Amino acid sequence: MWALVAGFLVMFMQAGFMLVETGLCRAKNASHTSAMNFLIYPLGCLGFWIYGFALGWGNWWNGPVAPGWYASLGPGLAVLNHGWGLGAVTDATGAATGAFKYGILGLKGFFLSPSVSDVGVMTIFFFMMVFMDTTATIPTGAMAERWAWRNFVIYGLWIALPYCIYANWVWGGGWLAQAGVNWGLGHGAVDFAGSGVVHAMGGIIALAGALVVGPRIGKYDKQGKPQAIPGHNIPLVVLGTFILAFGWFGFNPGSTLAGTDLRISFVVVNTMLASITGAIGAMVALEIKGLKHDPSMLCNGMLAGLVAITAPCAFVSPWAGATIGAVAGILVVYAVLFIERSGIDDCVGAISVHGVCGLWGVLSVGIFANGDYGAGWNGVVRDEMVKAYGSDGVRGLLYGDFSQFLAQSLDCIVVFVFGFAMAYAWFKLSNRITPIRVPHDVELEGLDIPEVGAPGYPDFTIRVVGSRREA
Amino acid sequence: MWALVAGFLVMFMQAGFMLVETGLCRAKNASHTSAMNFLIYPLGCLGFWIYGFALGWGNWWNGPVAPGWYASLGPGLAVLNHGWGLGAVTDATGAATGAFKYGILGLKGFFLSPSVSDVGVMTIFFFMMVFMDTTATIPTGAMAERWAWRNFVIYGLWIALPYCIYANWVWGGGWLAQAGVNWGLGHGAVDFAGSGVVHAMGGIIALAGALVVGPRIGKYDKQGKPQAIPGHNIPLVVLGTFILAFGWFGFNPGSTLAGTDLRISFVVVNTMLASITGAIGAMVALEIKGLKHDPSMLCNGMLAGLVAITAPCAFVSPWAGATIGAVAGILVVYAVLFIERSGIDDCVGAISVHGVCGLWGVLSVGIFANGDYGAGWNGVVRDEMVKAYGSDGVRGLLYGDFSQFLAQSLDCIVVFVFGFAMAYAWFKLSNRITPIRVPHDVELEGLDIPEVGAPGYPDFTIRVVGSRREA
Amino acid sequence: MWALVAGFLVMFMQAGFMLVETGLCRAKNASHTSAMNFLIYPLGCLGFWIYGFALGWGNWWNGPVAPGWYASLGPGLAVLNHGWGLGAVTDATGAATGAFKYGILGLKGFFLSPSVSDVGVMTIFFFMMVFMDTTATIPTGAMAERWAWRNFVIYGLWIALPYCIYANWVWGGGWLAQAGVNWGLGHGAVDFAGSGVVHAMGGIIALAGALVVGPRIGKYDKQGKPQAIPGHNIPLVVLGTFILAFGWFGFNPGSTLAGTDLRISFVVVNTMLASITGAIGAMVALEIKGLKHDPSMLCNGMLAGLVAITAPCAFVSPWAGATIGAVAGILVVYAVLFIERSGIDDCVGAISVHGVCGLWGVLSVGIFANGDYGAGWNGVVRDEMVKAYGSDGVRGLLYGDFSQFLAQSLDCIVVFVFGFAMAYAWFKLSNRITPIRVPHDVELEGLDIPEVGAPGYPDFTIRVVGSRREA
Amino acid sequence: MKKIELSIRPYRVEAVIAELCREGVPGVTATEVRELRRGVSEHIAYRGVEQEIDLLPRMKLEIVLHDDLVERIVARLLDPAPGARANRDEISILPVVAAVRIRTGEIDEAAL
Amino acid sequence: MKKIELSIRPYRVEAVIAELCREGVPGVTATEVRELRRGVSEHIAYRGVEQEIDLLPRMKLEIVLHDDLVERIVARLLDPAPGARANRDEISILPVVAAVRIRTGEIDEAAL
Amino acid sequence: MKKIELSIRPYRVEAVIAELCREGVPGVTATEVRELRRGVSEHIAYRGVEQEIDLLPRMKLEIVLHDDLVERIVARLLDPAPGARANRDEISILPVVAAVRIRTGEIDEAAL
Ligand SMILES: Nc1ncnc2c1ncn2[C@@H]1O[C@H](COP(=O)(O)OP(=O)(O)O)[C@@H](O)[C@H]1O
Ligand SMILES: Nc1ncnc2c1ncn2[C@@H]1O[C@H](COP(=O)(O)OP(=O)(O)O)[C@@H](O)[C@H]1O
Ligand SMILES: Nc1ncnc2c1ncn2[C@@H]1O[C@H](COP(=O)(O)OP(=O)(O)O)[C@@H](O)[C@H]1O
Repeated sequence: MWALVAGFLVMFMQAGFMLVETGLCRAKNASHTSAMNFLIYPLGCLGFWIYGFALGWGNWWNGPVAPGWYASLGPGLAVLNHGWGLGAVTDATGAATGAFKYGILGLKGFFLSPSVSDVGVMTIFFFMMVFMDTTATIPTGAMAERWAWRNFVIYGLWIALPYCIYANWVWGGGWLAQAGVNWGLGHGAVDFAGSGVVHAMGGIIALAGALVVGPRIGKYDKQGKPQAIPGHNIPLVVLGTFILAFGWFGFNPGSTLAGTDLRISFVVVNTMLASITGAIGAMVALEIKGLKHDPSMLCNGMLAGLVAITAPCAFVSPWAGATIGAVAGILVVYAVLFIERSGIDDCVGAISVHGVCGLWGVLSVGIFANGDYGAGWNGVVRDEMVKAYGSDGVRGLLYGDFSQFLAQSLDCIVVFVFGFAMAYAWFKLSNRITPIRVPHDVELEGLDIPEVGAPGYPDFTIRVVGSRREA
Repeated sequence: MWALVAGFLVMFMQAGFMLVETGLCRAKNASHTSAMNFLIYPLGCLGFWIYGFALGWGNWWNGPVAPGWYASLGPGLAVLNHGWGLGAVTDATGAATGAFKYGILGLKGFFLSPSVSDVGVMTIFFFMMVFMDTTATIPTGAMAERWAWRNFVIYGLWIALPYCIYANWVWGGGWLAQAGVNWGLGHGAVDFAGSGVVHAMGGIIALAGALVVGPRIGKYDKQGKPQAIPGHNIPLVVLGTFILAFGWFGFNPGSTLAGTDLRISFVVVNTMLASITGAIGAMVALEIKGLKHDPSMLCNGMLAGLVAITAPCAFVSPWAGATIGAVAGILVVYAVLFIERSGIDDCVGAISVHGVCGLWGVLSVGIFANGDYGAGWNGVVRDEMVKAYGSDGVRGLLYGDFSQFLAQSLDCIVVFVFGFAMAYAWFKLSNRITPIRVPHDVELEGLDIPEVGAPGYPDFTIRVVGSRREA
Repeated sequence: MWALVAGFLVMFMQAGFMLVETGLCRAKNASHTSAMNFLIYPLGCLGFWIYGFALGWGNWWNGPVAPGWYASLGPGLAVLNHGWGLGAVTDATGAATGAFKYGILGLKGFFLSPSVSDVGVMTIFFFMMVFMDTTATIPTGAMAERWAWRNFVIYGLWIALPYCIYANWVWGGGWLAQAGVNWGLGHGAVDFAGSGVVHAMGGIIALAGALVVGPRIGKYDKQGKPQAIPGHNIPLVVLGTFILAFGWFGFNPGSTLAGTDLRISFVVVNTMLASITGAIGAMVALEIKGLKHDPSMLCNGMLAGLVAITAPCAFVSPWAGATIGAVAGILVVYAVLFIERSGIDDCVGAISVHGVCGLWGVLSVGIFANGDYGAGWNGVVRDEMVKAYGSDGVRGLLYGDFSQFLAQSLDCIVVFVFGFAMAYAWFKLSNRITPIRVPHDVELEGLDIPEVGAPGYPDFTIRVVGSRREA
Repeated sequence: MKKIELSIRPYRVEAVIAELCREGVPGVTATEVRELRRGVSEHIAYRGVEQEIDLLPRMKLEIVLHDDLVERIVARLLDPAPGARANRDEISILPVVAAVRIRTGEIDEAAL
Repeated sequence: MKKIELSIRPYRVEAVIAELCREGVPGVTATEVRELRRGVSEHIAYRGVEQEIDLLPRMKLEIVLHDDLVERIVARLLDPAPGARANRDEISILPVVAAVRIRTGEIDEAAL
Repeated sequence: MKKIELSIRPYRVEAVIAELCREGVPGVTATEVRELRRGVSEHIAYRGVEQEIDLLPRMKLEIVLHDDLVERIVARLLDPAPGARANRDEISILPVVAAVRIRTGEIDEAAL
């Protein structure tokens, strides 16, 4: 029940993304950008409903994560037991238990078929769907003002593929989660609410997309120096950031999937602390660089803090949460500058906020996790840890478990390589099906009318001129 | 407690309606349209508090619906036992039990008098009040840009009347709910969250209002061909739609009134699926008609999906939910065109979204309900059903209960006739008290300054010119 | 858990404040006003995290309020037992129990140090933090369009001081709460959700700030007659008010801190009734004064109703809730006029809405409280009351407990004197550190570019003119 | 050639432009302006403060014409001025030295 | 008759128009424009990129006057130019051939 | 002195102004206008209703110049008109009687 309410909040984040992106783009593309952010929600869900959920969580019950963590949602989940992977595990009786040493894909629950119609499965389906939509929306920000509408529509249907495969590896009991059990890498890839699975993946896809689609006309002058193309409505951007921060309270605490888990209040406090230190970190970074406190950068700072705390939120103590946020805030300012200077045009800083800070979030679990929480995570209970600390919770570098940090770095490398490859290939391929970039003069005149038929801010006498008929 | 949280979300939908309507109207009426949507919330609640609640739910305890469904809210509700109807039912001792074979009106709890001050009654009061406000807001969209302010204020106080009488019939244990028990029409009119009671009623009142008030100046040229009068801010419309979709998660799941009902996750998934297929259905319909994917139509598509799923959400399986949404999405595109061509000027498409798709939602219960839920609904337990399917849940046409479809069609006819008659009469009457339409040149200049005294987007030097005093 | 969800809603109110203030200011200051409202959230939280929480709730466990009210959050709170005050209380064994007859400051939990890292403490920390932010945001509205950015930043870090000290006195078991036990003043200062602690304090700080910073240029002509300086976007103001009303459902009901308290439905209904009668009260007041129903005044009316009901919401019956709201609605219209005429320039009416109606809310507890709730509040159980009414709940004037009214008036006087003195002193002092008001021509040109570097609505070709290099 | 300038209430723009087109005017340029006419003001009430606004939103039309057309157009503009309120619109006529059609570079009169 | 055109910083509009009215000017048309003056630019920092903006928001005032008034008005405009920064405002004066009052159809001079 | 008026598609503003500055034009005033050119219209689909819009958003540029510069500037404006679509832009040239630099009060020609 708690997961549902949290899911509502995460769904509402779509509005936040829409506002931030529309505010940071020019008025002539307002209607196109908001329509893109609007339609990504149905398109993404459609893909998730048809094939996404099955691929990601089909084999969930056999994965190491199953027994410990999701018990709260009832036995119904046992039905998600069909998948494909390497090194099939045969139980005592030799019969293939459907579990794999290295799970890669789930194969149960396409179209939410009646075979999986159980209350618990529905909740997971809903929760993971809104998470997936967050990833789907991130690239629209980086590729706004020049992305052709038809290409965007097929992207919307495709996005569930890379997301769900990777989600299977980390959350669906796939080989990254089993890294702990198989290769003794701490608790395997630990990502409480999705810094890696959702944000880093979204940022990397945005990176690939921005590269393929190229910078906006007028973004770089002849000497390649970036020109400022400010958006058209800063108050909308600030409102969008607040909606995102509000939704994020559903994002992190929701991932406990059970309202009963008292750990939630730590998660909430960590999330808030990271968001405020993120904004202040960005402010300090701007101050050092001698720049004025540009509201859109402050917003990016808060978002960066939130993105970074998403993975470690349940495992770290409050002071660590604040530090992760501050680092993310500073990191994002330099990342935005670096990316702009390196010729990649990203209207809203999605690559720096979600990509860079997403990876930082994943790594920070491996550094700051204090072992109070996450005992038996990913099915890993190491006796020596239990002896040393009384319980084998998720521990970071500072708390004596170096192998966890290794697992996290593995997670980062995999998400970068896998995400970038899939996305780059897809954008190149889709470019052949229907051109990814709008024609030159459409981009100049503004995408609203040619692409979606209605100007963003019409409101002037639209006239059918009598004269033309007589003249 | 869950009903309260859901009620908060439904209350927030007012902001969504305000944004959609203000965005789709011209800037010169922005302040007037948003003020209308703002004030309808207090006005509607006032009417509901004074007489609405009593009329609608006064006799709630005696109605067939009482025992089974609302148990979760505690015994306190027994206090709602005073009403009026045809065919008074006398219990064994012959004393009028206050129950009626055909309940028409409740007569208890005016002004929330202390006699009903019980915790459970308060919750129902709050929940039903925010529902009523949704109905009240719908007509403001259809009659925007030409509705005189004073006439709107009295409309605000009147709207609770038709809504509550009809709600009594369907939810308050009135004769439509008793249709099952009395005339063997399945489970009587089944409307889980209000496609009929809230949306269809709102759409029909909007229809009556749009007819009485007439089209905007310039909407139809001499040959009667509709002219496009685009709004002034598409991003606001998209934000409004997201807020509505977010609020809708309170609308449908909230109607279980008890957090414990595990059915909620089905309701949530159905609601989401319908919303996405609604938007995609609209996109497909636009594609077929060769039109560009106009963002405001896509938003109407999603809203149409949500409106349609409101009644059947707890009774249908996911694939059915998606189909209902898709049909609604396509239906709304054709409905908008049909209504525009037939000379009825509806700025936001309220009549097509809420009216047409609301009726479709009510009918869809009679088609797609799969009998898994709703056993003993409206006090109907038919042994033959129990024999055949193990439990007498709400069954639609495809699952073998034709009579349920009849009950739903009866519901549709009644809401249309009753709603239209009441609304048409009221608008004609109120026109005599204070003119319903603003004077010609006020409508041309823009309603903001003459009607509510402040322009929507003033922000230019307002000057008291010194000269006039000297000149 | 319920407190957390409510806290999310209260956090979201920041977006509401931002929208109302940005909408009511001129476009040339849009980016500056929204940036101020954005950054106050991180700055305020930072101050609260470092010293605020410890000062306010450090000695919470020893205060009279502790045993009865917060039990729901578990034993963990006992850890908040270190503070400073007058008249140290020694228990039977003579050892200083850390309790004080007149608690003034708490001294435990700076930086949320591990010593207080308990789940219950985290929840209170989070909940009280978002409350504090509401107070922090109010003055930004009154001092918008002329407040220098650097001065604002240090204000953000300072605001936690006066708030937390005062909160200690009323909520943290300080001497105002102990007024009942010590001086027999009813149940001591009773403020269920913070009309006094949050809103009155915010309004008074806004008053001090507006006085120190002075009116905007052009607000008063030579004869001192106030000129209308309308904002730039009324729809945003209405959206902001809706978001605030939505958030308020987290504000009042959340203060029960326990989802189990059935009283919540009364709180919710009272909150809603007050909000609607507030708006209608303002409408009526405008009607009497012969003014058009100006949307921004209607919004102020609703906000006034909400502010006023915040303190009495759990103690009054619905009809009383409606009356409190109506009085607040009328009061705010006259307050806005009075303040404007008396030379204090308050762009958004923050002083009238929060200050005046906040004080009215505190007083209304002493008038309308009907004794059904609040037995043993602030550790006060008076036998004569128990004899007379069966339980010693919080009673107002109309229900026979005059001393409660005295306690409330004491509360008002203290908040006014303390708040004003602290704020006035601070603003004067901070003016010396960095000028509180922007230079003359910056204020004329608009604060966006000089103060925060980016215009609110840029969107016009930004050009580096080739000529300058050649010319 | 002459340039006719007049500013009218925004809602009249459609009607006036349709008229002008019917008269065969090659093009019209419309600009949203704020105009002060002595004696013309509107009353607003903002947060309880009542005030007269002088700078009222108008639409300024600019039409570049050959001299012969000027008389006819001005006459057309005079009679169709509907609208109940006293219409104190005014037309200013400025001389245009030359008009050059960019694409073809034709100079002077031929441009229109 | 002449038409005086000048563009000033938006915040000066109130003061300048009040002056003009006191001088008995019949009407003023104000238009929001973006103006480029060589050497005048503002500095903005947007997402870390610092940039000079040239096209700065100004308010263009147009006043149609009888010739006799022109001298007095231009003089009045010159001296009251307050504002600390170097004020490089300029006034352009264009000839107006005729002004026609729409309602009465009076031609030429009488219109104002 | 002359005032050149031309309205161009908004996206061309940067290029044209850069050109003008390179030519040493003292200043340019740009105004967002809506312009109707016979034969030029755009097609929009709004809620299923398809419609032609005539009043299209353009950017009107006004440049006040000494007579000698006029020829060169008009020529410059003619050739660099890129853009695939048939560019039927036009330039109107109006006479300017005098330009006064406000700060120094210099009259006439010297102002620019
Ligand atoms: N001094 C002036 N400067 C510019 N335009 C003027 C002036 N005096 C009158 N006008 C003209 O007056 C007309 C504006 O009249 P208007 O205010 O629209 O009358 P009304 O508002 O009563 O219809 C426009 O054509 C405008 O060009
Ligand atoms: N080439 C030009 N075209 C149009 N207007 C010009 C030109 N050169 C100067 N001006 C005039 O210059 C003035 C603008 O000066 P301005 O930029 O406001 O000075 P400052 O900004 O320093 O006060 C206006 O009166 C404008 O009409
Ligand atoms: N009657 C007219 N009134 C004002 N300007 C006109 C008129 N006729 C043509 N123009 C001029 O025409 C040009 C507009 O051409 P434009 O519509 O931009 O061509 P295109 O849109 O095909 O590039 C501007 O220079 C404008 O000043």
